[in-house]
Amino acid sequence: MIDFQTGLQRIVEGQGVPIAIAGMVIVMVALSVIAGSIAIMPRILRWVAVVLPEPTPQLPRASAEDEAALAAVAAAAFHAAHGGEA
Amino acid sequence: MIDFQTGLQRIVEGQGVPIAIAGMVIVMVALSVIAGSIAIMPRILRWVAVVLPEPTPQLPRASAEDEAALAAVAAAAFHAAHGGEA
Amino acid sequence: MIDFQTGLQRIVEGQGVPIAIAGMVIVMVALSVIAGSIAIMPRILRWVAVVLPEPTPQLPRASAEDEAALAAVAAAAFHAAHGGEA
Amino acid sequence: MDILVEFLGTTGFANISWGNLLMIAIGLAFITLAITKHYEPLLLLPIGFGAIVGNIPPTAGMALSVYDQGSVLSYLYYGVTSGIYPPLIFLGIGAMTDFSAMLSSPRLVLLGGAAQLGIFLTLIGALYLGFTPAESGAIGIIGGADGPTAIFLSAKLAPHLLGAIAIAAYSYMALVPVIQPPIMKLLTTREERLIRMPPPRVVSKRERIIFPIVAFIIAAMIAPGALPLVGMLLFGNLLRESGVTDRLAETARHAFIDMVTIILGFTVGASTQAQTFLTPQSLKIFGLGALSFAIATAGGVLFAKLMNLFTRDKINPLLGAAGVSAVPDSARVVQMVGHAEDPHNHLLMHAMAPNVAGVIGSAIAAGVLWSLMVE
Amino acid sequence: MDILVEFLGTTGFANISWGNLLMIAIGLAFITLAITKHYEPLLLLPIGFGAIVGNIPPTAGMALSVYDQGSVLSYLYYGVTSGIYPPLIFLGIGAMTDFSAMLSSPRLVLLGGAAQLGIFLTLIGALYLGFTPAESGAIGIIGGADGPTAIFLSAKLAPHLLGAIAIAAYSYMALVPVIQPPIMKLLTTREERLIRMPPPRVVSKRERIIFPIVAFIIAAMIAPGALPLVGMLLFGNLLRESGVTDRLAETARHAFIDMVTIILGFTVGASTQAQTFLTPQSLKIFGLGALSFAIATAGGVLFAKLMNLFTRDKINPLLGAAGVSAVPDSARVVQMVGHAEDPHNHLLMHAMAPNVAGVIGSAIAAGVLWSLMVE
Amino acid sequence: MDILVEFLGTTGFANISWGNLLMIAIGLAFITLAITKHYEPLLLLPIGFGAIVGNIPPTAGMALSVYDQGSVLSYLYYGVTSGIYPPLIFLGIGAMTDFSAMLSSPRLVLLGGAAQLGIFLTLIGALYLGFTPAESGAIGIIGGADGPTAIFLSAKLAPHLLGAIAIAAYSYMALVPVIQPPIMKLLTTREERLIRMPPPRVVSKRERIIFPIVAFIIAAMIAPGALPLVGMLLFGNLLRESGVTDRLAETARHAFIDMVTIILGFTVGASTQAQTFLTPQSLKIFGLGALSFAIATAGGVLFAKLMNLFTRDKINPLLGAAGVSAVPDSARVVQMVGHAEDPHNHLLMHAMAPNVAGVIGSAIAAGVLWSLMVE
Ligand code: NA
Ligand code: NA
Ligand code: NA
Repeated sequence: MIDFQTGLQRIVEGQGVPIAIAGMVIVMVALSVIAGSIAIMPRILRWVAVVLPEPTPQLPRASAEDEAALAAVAAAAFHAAHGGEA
Repeated sequence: MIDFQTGLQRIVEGQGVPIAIAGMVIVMVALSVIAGSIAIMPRILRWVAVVLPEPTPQLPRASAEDEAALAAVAAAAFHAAHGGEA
Repeated sequence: MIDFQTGLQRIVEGQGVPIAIAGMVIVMVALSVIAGSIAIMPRILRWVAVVLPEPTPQLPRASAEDEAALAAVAAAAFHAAHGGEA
Repeated sequence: MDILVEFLGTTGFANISWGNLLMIAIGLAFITLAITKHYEPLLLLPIGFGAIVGNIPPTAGMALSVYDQGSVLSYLYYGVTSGIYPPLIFLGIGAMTDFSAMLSSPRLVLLGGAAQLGIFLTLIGALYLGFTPAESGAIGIIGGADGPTAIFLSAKLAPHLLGAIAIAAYSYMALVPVIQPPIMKLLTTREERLIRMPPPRVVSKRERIIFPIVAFIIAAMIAPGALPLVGMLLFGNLLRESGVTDRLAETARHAFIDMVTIILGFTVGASTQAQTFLTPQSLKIFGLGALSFAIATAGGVLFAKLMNLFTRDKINPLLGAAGVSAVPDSARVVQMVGHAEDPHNHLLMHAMAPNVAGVIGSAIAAGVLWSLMVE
Repeated sequence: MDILVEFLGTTGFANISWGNLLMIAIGLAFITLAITKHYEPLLLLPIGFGAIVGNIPPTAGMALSVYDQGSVLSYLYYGVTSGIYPPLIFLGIGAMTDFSAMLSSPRLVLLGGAAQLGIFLTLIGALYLGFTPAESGAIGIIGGADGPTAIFLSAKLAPHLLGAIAIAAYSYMALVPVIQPPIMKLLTTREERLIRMPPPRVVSKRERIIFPIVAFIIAAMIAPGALPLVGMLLFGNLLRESGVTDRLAETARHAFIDMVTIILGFTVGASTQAQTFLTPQSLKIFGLGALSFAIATAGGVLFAKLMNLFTRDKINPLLGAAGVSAVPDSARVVQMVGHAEDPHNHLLMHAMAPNVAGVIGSAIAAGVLWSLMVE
Repeated sequence: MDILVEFLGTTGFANISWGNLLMIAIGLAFITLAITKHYEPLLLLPIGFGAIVGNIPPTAGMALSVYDQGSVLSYLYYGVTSGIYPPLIFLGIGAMTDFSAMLSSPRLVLLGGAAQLGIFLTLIGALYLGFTPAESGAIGIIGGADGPTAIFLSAKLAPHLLGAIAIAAYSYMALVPVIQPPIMKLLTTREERLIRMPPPRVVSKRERIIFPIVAFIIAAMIAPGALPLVGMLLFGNLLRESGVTDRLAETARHAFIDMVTIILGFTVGASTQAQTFLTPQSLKIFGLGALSFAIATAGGVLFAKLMNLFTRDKINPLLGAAGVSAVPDSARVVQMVGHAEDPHNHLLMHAMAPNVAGVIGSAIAAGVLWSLMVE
């Protein structure tokens, strides 16, 4: 068994309690700030929405790859239209 | 051309024949043990099946990711139900 | 501001103009050869086609993986046919 | 047939120990649990098979194990010891996770913080048992109930304990449905367990896009050590929510995370060689790990009760248990326990809020411990 | 609570600089442009988030940034500095790209060469501003309008400028719809812009299979330095066109390129620490980069007009602007400008020819610069 | 124009040798066979293109080839020389392979062992021709008819011969439909070829789950050197059969194996520089390789006939030819030859048993050779 005194001594030397308190404080502060930001976000966005309305769902400008695919499709369609063998 | 005597000499020095025999023996032993295990497995399983019946096809407990997806689906359904814009 | 004389001096020391000319020449030569190859390719292929006709669309010999899948499917079908529980 | 005799000396039979056999049995148990009980199968099964692989006895002169320089497994294991794999897994988790539940109930985020108590009290316990401060930090993180976070921090603070810490973390995550319910029932009254939560509010697309950016800046400014984990988690989430990077999010949450999961699970399993794994320290770590999950659960539940002293809209304190993360198992446990008390009380969606907050919370805790322990 | 005070010294708040804040703002701007304007979102969004990550102030003693040995980000960034990622991206691009348009109009290939003028004149400009020859080569390559090529060459010739060059290249690629139209209109008459191109001829499967092999041999024999980029691009294209390696092409253009894109964008963004990024040199590089895009556009357009002096079948000189590559944005710009003049003139398919030729052209230019600059 | 002259000295034209041209022609032949004959296209095509890439003559001072330190190709090739890629490919093969046929006919497993005779007799032949024992072991493994196994063992025992051994292995695997039938017909009577096999028995899900675990423990205990290959093969198979890790099996057999296959094939091809590849040794290796395939086929067929002397249920000796592995080509050859004799005799499913057993058999043989040859 571990000697109780030795164990306590190790906790003190390892700064166990201050580290634990500091750790919990930091974690709670960080999450509180995040929670606060989340809580006020809708209000800020409502205010922003007056200035800058939420973008209407528009078709995204196609990415490079989609375009290439599009070009490929167009090319394929073109081949088909010309009775090509490709 | 290779001198036949020299070639034989090299095989002897390289322990070619013992290695070949040992190699084939080990491969055959390993595969025989595997074959034997496969052969007796159904019998062992039949015996086990008495003690521990084959699990009936149940729906697997969803994995972390599936659950997250499920949560997302639930969230989406929730938004839709509330006429949300998301 | 950069002293104009110094700037020109640096271009000369860095061999800026010869590098630029050489670079453009090499790029244009390479692309011209590629363009030329593309341009004559149909003619070569027409000539080749007489000797070696374009392969008719045949089903590819399945790859290792497809075969394994096929074997799996066959096995599954076999199990089903025998009323197996697998 | 000297060759055969010589070869026999290299076979496993010549070198196997009782410890190896025990570890192989544990590996088989993990695989069995994964298949029959569906306990975290994506990790328990690779770890279980890896444990079998790692306990085939080594042969002198052949580089085979994760600890042998130049072996295939050592290369694959390098992503574990260097801490590369955990952030990549977080990238995929971020690309999978819908933070809507959390965005609609910000106060529940605090429960995901309170449950980190398990980490810090376990750290004190580990110091008490004679571990060094750095080792104690790594052991404490088991209470974060997050495998990648536990692996990341122990790779930094106590690489020699990585195997035991990772196995403990995943084992207890798999056992969450067993560990949590008694503690939850012990610390709550029936009235508390019957509390119903108001339906969450609708969260706009804009909020979901802005959240990962804002949350990252806050978390990383306060705890820079959390940067790799929190950064990748929220980067993955931005890929998911932006609406313009769907193909990247798709790859992050499928091929990418799967590849890393396969290799991470397999090599972590293979690192549990009996010779290095079966030590009194590992036993202590498993004991501390169990403790940490219990404390974390209690911390979350009790903090919810504490919050109820000060707010009018009462929180169902069962939700606190979801703060340990172990996503989504502990949220399911909350649903289950609440459901047992009142079949019409659906807590799952609400439990997702502290659940995902707990992931961020333990990543921040890991960052804090890293910065305090490293010289 | 000394621990808390000590910890405060490790937080971002203690160390943040105005430069970091500026870079974070730039990162936010990139993300906003990606989401609201759909400007190259697959790259701008990862780079933007990465820029935020990279400008969380560093903490002494913790390896976090791409420049800290042993950090997670440094391992991921190694694929950038070693030049591994760009060829892998080219592999995927090759597996996506249909070269049919180019095969049916070989003369348009030359426009993809002429647009490389932007590279070499910018090199002269960079020498003038005091950059070394190697640095000037790396800066010039911005005019190639190809992110992977720019990253590959600057990793070889001027690793210390890699971040600025990459950011400049991707920024201007995103801004192609803004930069090119005025130049195109300035250098062409309305009659020229109205020229219609004959429909492209049919390209056989055989031609499409043979092309990547032949083009690779020609390009690599003339400019061996282009081997990694051109080799992977055309290998990927052969996987696509062969008809017998569809599953490899599928993986190359999806999971593989996505994984590399995520990591490349994120780490390039994270390399833009204010301390190393906000220098007068970066400003000069951005100025030279804008110049290079303008010259490249002009080079392509003017060369088309030059060709028209010698051929009967007139080329619409707008097509020259597509030679800068920035696939497929500059081809779309050509379509747009032509369409504005005559709604029945569809130039997109024709513009793809110089567009993809420009990719090969700038890879060859990179190979040439590498072989001339490296000792 | 000194610059142009200087540059000309760096072009391929200045340095190309007849050997390079020959290797490029071989690369073209591989690609042609892959496309027109569908011979193992997933490997022959990448190897073929890689061979062209590797024989663009090197330029002094530029790190381009797989042998140049710091080159892109050298990084990608590192997965070959370190032996990482082969086990990852085996992971995917395991996740693809259905072992049911083998589980239902355990005695056919022995045919997959007998065919390994090709490995060990070829080893003797290689010693005779003057190769060192380690080199002879690596050359013998060609007879295993398994590309990843051949690459893995030659990376360990004879890295300088890796290219020739890998090319020989894949070439002969592609040529299995040409090499095997005459030998099979020569060694069997028409009566033997007409033997019909009883329908395989039903295999339960439990058997399929337990098999990879049991087989791994047996194989790795007897031949620890086989651990990386057999371990990954059967781990992949467990992912497939467990029923709870489908998403991991899916990624292992698609994105993961595809990515490794692309890079492995390409870099192995690129390692065939004429300067190191076109040697008398390579010619000898090709000769020994052809011999090994012939012996392996004969070994399997003759062992089946030997078994028939002792059993009542006769085995169709054609099945022995499938024991060389070369999955699934040699099984298809068995089906084809049997079918030619009797159109109603379907041997494919039965041939899968020795076929997959041969994969395990040659991995064990590789493990044995590694442990005997390495000091
Ligand atoms: Na947690
Ligand atoms: Na370009
Ligand atoms: Na084999």
